[in-house]
Amino acid sequence: MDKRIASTAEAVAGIPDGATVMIGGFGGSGAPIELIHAMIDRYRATGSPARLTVINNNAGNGGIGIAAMIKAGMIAKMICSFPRSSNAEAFNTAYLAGEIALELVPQGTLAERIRAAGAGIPAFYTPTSYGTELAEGKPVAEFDGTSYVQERWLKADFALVKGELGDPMGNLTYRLAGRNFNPLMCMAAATTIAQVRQLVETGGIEPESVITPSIFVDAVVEVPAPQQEEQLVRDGVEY
Amino acid sequence: MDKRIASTAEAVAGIPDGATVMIGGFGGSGAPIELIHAMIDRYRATGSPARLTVINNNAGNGGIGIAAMIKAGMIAKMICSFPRSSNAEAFNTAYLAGEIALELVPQGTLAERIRAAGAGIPAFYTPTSYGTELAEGKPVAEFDGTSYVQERWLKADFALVKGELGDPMGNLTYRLAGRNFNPLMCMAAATTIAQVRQLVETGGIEPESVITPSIFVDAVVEVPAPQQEEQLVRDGVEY
Amino acid sequence: MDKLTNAQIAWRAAQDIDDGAYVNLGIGFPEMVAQYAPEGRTPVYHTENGVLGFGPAPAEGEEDWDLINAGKKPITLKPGAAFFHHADSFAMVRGGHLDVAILGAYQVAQNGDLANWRVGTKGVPAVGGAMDLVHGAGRVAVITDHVTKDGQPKLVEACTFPLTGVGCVTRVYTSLAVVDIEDGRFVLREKLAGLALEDLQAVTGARLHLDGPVADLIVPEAP
Amino acid sequence: MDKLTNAQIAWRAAQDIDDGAYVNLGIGFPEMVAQYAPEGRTPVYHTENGVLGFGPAPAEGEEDWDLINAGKKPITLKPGAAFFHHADSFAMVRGGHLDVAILGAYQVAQNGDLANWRVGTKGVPAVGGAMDLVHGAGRVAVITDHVTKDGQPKLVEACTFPLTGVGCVTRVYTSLAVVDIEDGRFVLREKLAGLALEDLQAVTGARLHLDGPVADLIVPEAP
Repeated sequence: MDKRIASTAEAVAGIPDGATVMIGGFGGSGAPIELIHAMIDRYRATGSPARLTVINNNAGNGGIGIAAMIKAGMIAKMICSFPRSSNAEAFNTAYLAGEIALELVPQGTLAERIRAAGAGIPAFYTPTSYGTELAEGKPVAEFDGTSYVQERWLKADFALVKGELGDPMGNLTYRLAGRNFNPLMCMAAATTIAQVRQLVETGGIEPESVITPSIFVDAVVEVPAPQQEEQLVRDGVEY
Repeated sequence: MDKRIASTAEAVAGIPDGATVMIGGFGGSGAPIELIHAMIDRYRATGSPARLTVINNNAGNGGIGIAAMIKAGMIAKMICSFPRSSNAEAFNTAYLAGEIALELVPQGTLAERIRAAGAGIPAFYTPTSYGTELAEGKPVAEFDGTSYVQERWLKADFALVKGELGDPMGNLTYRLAGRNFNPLMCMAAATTIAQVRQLVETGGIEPESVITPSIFVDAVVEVPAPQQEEQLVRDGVEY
Repeated sequence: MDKLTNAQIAWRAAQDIDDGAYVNLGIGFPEMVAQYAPEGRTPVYHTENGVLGFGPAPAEGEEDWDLINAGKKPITLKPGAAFFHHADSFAMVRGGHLDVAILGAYQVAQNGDLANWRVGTKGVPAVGGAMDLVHGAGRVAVITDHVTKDGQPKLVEACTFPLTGVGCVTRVYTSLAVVDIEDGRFVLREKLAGLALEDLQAVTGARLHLDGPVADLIVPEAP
Repeated sequence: MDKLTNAQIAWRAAQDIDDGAYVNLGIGFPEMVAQYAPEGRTPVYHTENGVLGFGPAPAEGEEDWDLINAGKKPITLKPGAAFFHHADSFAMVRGGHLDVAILGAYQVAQNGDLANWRVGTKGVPAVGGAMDLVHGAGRVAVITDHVTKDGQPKLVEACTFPLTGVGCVTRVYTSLAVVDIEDGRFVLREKLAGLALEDLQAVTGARLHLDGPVADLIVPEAP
């Protein structure tokens, strides 16, 4: 079995207009910048993929990554927990102009909804957001005297994630706190595309050290010297 | 912070009569035999802990471990997925004599209920068992045209688990397929007691290699040459 | 009546498993399917207790009892294997990540209902992962003798034994035939060459429908 | 009116954190609490993005942007640290594993309701982990100025800003007092020595109840 793909361009070539795309990372840590930029390149060249729904904790920073997707006009809707940040002008501008929709989800609920999708759990109850405006319209139930909100799984057509090591079967590890949403998104998407800093041979990752088992991954592309979103933002880079 | 305990006897000294105790392992892999036997020793010496509810995938084998607890008369109820096996005479005898209660839970549901307890999720929906006798009396709901059964979290007072490496803070790793229910049970019990083959210094487990973070563990006891349940059963050992 | 051996049934089921497919084989008879993966195809086997990518049993005396499958039998690892905990393992099952699950059966109904965990109400009940495995996999196939030891049909209009899952089975490989389940009906795809349709129907507990030609069910003599 | 500095409020909150406690400090002002852990106590800090056991920011130029906290600030690791994914991270929060969460507030109501994520309906809403962090921890404490910049009470009968969570706060450390929330009431535990009860009540939006003696709120001049 060989899930290796030669280039980021090839890896994202099958994402259609209107797709729902999960993008891993928390801020810049674990963000698959090169896969995102390959999508932008394709959009500039072909007009696709357009009208995307993007799921990420944030909504982009500065002029690169998801922010650059927003500026390019590729995103119709963001599902995230924290679209506001010091350099989130791209989202802010588009949102306040009514050009982009927002589904705001508490961070832990976002993680759990994604995990639920991966685990075949269509709905679950959480204390989070009970009694707040983010629970409006959602079913509520009481268990053992406490009230909880029912939340639904959150699936995607594609997940783009950033790993540290990957093998041809699709086993992945992550670097430091770059893990964050990445392993969950691998589980929740119909097609998961991983960029990894290093492709090792099959068997090159200890079975006890695998964080994302190969069953959750469909394509692996090596990006040996990945860019770091935070550094690009600080350097004022516009993609 | 130092969660080290000097002996298995001391580690299990605080488990009261009537407690609900999760015991890790799947068959013999990852089974904390020495902690179980320490509980039996204490029961023989003091009459406690008695009337336990025990949660494990199985219900003991041969004459050691959980089977020996059953023979000793310590267990009032088993919650498990597969109490029947080639050497499960202890449970079979007690069950057919009406001396022990059984809550039978599908294996994946058992794992998910334990995880839900650890994650603060009081209830969730699963396709598993829908339309079967194991779903009788449980709420049913339809999502996207498919029917699901509502299951509740499963908590415990204590969890006894078997790790490979442990550090004084309580970080754990597991050996091979000995992982199984152990990391989940660490999350779901009020007090988690881990036996580990080797206690290393704090920092001796790579942060990326930790499987159970210390927050889920309350006590760690080193058992340098742990017995293997399967071998004991094959050797016909009676504890 | 001529019929296939268990090895031949397992062989036939193995022919439908693609290279690189993620597969769970139920405890017992279904485990046999792994022996017959066609040349050049390398399925990846999943076991409920948290291993992906395991291989056959080790040589006697080389067992490591922390390295077992859901049947508690010792296994080995193939390159690219991974360990994970039980919740992640059943996420793979329930979450639709497996391509194929192959299970045994007491009865399969024409609507896809499966009964394979319990034949009555006596003794000690034990379910294991049976009720989970019937949900989520891309295909849930059954391998089974066509009839019970005393000649009763195992393919039935409605299960009389306690159910494992509702409407979950998509294909049945029996000792006499290959039958798909579509729109609440048994659709006959293959049958033994020497077996007349009416004789097959006679040992089947529900109507066998035809949808195009019925192929001969051809297997090696001793796979 | 004399009042504590933010550093002094953070110092006071830090005195109630036990050695070995697992603690989440909200982004911003609450992060300051970590600077004042008493000698001999080593709390273990949790951050939502999947790190347990992190230490202070690295020296300038030594940042690794894959090693950040929930505020996206660079951090360092202490011995015994662990990484995990976001679902496990919020299992720690929601599942009751944290001993203490210390958060900021726009308003705290006498029944423990907290408003700290949004002051109105304008602009871009952003919630992050705020609504999760108010559930599960053994104690959910707030640190805050006693009043808003324009002198309005932040301790109120009922929140007027959008809620973060219902009945979740157990203690409030303010620039003037330490107040517990018990049975739907504010119970005054400590106040600045020179501050008259009626003056404190005057800047508090709900009745302050007494339950035993009120201690002096004593903090170092420059902690």
